[in-house]
Amino acid sequence: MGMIKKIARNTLIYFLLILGYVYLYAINIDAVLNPSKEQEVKSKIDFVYQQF
Amino acid sequence: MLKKIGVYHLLPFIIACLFFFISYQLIISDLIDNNVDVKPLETKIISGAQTQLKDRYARLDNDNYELNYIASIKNKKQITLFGSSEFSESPYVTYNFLPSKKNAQILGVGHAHHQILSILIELLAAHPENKGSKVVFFLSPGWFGAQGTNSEAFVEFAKPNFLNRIVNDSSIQQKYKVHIGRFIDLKHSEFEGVSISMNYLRGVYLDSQLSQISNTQLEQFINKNFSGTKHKAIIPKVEYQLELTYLTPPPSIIINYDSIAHQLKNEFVANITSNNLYVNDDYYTKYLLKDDGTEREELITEIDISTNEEYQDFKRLVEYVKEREMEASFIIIPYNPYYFKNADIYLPLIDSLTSTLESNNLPYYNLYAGDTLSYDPGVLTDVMHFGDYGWMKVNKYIDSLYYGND
Amino acid sequence: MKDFLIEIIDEIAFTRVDLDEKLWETQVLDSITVVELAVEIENEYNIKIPFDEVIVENFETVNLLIDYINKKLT
Amino acid sequence: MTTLHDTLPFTSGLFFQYMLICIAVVFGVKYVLKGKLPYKYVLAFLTLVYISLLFTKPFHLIGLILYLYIASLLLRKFYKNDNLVLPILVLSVPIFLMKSLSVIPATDEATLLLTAKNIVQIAGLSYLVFKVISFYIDERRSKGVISLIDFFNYTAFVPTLLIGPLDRFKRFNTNVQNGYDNINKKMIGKGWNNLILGLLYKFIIAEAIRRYVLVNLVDDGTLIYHLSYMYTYLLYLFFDFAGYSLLAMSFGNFLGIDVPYNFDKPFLAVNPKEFWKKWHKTLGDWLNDYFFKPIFKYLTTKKYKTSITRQNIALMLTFTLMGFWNGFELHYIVSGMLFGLYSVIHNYYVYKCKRTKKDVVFGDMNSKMVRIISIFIMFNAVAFAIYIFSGKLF
Repeated sequence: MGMIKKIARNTLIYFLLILGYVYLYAINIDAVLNPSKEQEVKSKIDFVYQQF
Repeated sequence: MLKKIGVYHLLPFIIACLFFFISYQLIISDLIDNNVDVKPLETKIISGAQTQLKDRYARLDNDNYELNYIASIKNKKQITLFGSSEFSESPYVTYNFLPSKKNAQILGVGHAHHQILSILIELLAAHPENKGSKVVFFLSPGWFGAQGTNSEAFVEFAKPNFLNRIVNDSSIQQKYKVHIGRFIDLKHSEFEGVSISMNYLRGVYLDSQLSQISNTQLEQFINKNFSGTKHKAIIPKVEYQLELTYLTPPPSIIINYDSIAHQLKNEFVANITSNNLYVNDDYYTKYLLKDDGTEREELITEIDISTNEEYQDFKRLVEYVKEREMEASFIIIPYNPYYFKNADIYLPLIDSLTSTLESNNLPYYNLYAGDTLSYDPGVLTDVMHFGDYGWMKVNKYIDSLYYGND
Repeated sequence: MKDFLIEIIDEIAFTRVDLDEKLWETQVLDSITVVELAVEIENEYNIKIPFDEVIVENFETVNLLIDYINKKLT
Repeated sequence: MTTLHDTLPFTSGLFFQYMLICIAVVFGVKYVLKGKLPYKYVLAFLTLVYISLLFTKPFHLIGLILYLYIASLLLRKFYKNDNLVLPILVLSVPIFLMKSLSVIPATDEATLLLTAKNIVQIAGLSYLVFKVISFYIDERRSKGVISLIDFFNYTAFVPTLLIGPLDRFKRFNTNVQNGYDNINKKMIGKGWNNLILGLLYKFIIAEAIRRYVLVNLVDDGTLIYHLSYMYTYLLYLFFDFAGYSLLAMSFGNFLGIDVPYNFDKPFLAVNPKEFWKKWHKTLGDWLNDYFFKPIFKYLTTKKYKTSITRQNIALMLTFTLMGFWNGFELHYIVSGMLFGLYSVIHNYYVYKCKRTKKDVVFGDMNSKMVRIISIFIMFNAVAFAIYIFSGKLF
C-alpha cells in the first residue's frame, strides 16, 4: 500500500473512532435528538435498602 | 520505527482530531441546533383537584401524587412533612394523628433514604407555589453518617418532571442549580442514561467551575458543547394546574397530649422483655441479637462537618427555606444512647444544626440525647425510629407551633 | 507415467496440459479436482497420499508430480 | 462475584482490563525479567487466571478441556485405524449434548434435563471441539508427547476462546515455542493496526448499525421491511464478527501469537468458493480440510456415481454440517443447506464451463462486466442465506 493511501486510511479510521466514541458513548445523542422520548435514568449502584 | 509511528499513526490521529473539531463546529452543532428548533416543545400540563389531605406518599410515583404534593405545598392550610424511615403507618404518626383528631390537613412525603438533597429538589420544583408554605423537616442523624444522598435515592426521588421544572424556572437562584449539578457531576459515573435536565444541571455546575481546572479538556468540551447548558430549549416545561381543597377544622379541640403520651410510654416500657436498651422485642431479636445469642454492639463514627455532604445540603436547604419565607420547623431525631454508647460524639453536629437554625430564626424541636441520662426512653421504638410516645411529643409540638394549641 | 498423468488430468479437468504447465496457477486444478487426481494416483500406483502432501510443491506441474510419485514408490 | 463471572471475551471493560494486564505481564517478563520465565507457563498461568476469575463456568471448561485431552491421547495411542468417523464422534460428544439439549424447550419440568443443559452449555464449546478435532487429525501420527500445557494453551487461548478464529495446533505451537521472540516491532505494529480497525468495526460501525437502524426497523410485515432487515442484518453481522475477529487477532498479536485472519472483503467475492476464503475463512478452511476432503476422497475411492455427483454430494454434506454446527434449529440448518446449494450450483457451472470450454452463462461478455454481475449475485445470495440464518423468517 502506498504511503499516502495508508495515511489516508488511518486518518479515516481514527476520525471515525473519535466521532463514534463521542456520539455513541461519551454523550447521550439520543436524548439530544429526541427530547420528547421519555428517558429512564438508572443508578448503576445496586443499593440495597437496609435498616441502618 | 519512531518515524513510522509518527507518519502512519500520530499524524493521521492529529489530522483526524482536527477534522473532528472542524466538522463539529461547521456541521454537527448546527444539525443538532436545527433539529432542536424544528421540534417546538409543548408544555406538559398536569391538572386536577387536591385530594390527598392526610397520610403519606412514600415516593411521588405518578403524576397524581406529584400534583397532590405540589398542592400540599401551595395550600397554606396544609402542612407538608418531609422525612425518611421513621414514617410509618402507626395512627400516632403526625400525618395520621392530627388529621383524625382535629381535621388538620397534613401530608407526609418520603421513606428510607429520602434525605435533604431530595427534599431540596422537591421544594425547588414547587418554587412558584412554595412562598410561605408550612413545612416540617425530620432530620435523622443517620443521614449525616451516610455522607449525603446516594445515587440510587437520587434517581428515586428526583422526579424527571421536578428536574425539568427546576431547569426551566429562571427565578430560582443559580446557586441551587449549581448545588444539584455538583451532586450529579460527583456521581455521574454511577448513573446510566442521564437525562437532559440532569446534564443541564451538571453543565450549570461545570460552567461555574470553568475557571478551575476540575475536568480534562476533552470532557469540558463535551460537556459544554453537547450536553451541558446548551440544550435548555429542549427540556419540556411542566405546569401543575391545581384546584386546592380546604377542610373546615372543628372549633379548637384540646387534646390531652401528656396523658396519652404517658400511657403510651408505660405500655412501651412494660412490653419490653428481651432487653434493657428500651428497644422493642421484635426489632431487638431481628437486628440486635447476633446468631450466637450475644448482643450486637455498634458505635457512631465521628464526622467532619466542614466536608460532610449532608451538612452542606442542610445549609442550602436552610437558605432556601429562609429565602422563600416558609413557615418551617425542624425535628431532630435522636439516636438511642442505650445502644449507641458514644451518641455524644454527634453533639457538636447537633449544636451546629441548632445554632444555624437559631441564627435564622427557624423553630426546631431537638430530641437528640448525648447520653442515657438526657434520653427519654420510649421516644424511639428501636435505635433510631420514633415510637408512638415520640410521635406524641412531636404532635404536641406541631399542634402548638402551627395551630397555637398546647 | 507422464502419459497416464496427462490423460487423467484431461479426464478430470477437461484440459490437455504440458509437462511444465502450472496446474494451480492456471486453475486447471482446484481444491476439489486435486483430490480426485490424488485418488487416481493412489489407485494406479498403489501408494498412500496424505492430505498434507497434496500441496502446490508436489502437484504444481506434471514433472513435479512424477518426481513426487517416484519418491513415494522407492 | 456473580458479575465477575460473566466476563466473556470482548464484552466488557473488565475483559479489556484483563487483556491489558496480560500484555503488561508478558512484556514485563520479556524485558524486565529478561524472559527468565518460560513463555508457555506464563501464557498458561494468565489463561488460568481468566478462566478461574472471569469465565462463566470455570470448572466446566477445565473439565471439558481435560476430557478432550485424555480422549485425544487415548485415541492417539490405541486407535490405529485410518477411518476417522469414530474419533470425530468421540471428540464431538460435548457438542451433540449441548446442541441437542438446546433444542428441547427449557420449560420442561424435568430438572434433570435443566441440570444437564446447564453443565454442557459452555460458551465457546463448538470452537473448542473443532480445534481439538483438527489437533487430533493433524497430530495423530506425530511422534513425541504433547504436553497438557501445550494442549491447554492451544485450546483455551483467551482471545480466540469464544468464537475463533480457529487456529491450527502446529501453527499456534510454533508461535508458543518461539515465545518472547515473537513479541517484536512487527507483531506489535500488526496488533495495533488490527486493534484500531477492530474497535472501529465492532464498537462503532456495528454498534451504530444496531442502535440506529436495526432496532428501529418496524416489522409491518411488508417485503420492504424484510429486505431492509436482510441487508442491515448482514452488514451488522459482518462488522460485529469481523471486528471481533480483528480484536482477537490484535490481542493475540500483542501476546506474540499470530492469530490467522478470518475476514477479507467478503462482499467482493465472485463465487461461493472465494466467499469462504473471505468470510469466516478459518471455519471454511476447517470444513474443507477436515470434512469435505475426507468425504470426497472416500466417495472417489469407492467410485460412487460420477465425479460431478460425488463433488456435489460432498459439498452439500459439508454445508449441511455447518448448519448443524451452528445449532440444531431449523433456520440454521436451512441456511447451511442454502450455502451448500450455492456451492453446488457454482461447482456445476465450473464443471460445465470446463467441459464445453466456454462460459455457459455469460458467453463472451466483457470480463469486467462478468465480475460485477457475479459480485452482485453473490452478495444478494449471501444476504438471503444470512437472513435465513438470523431466524427472522422462521
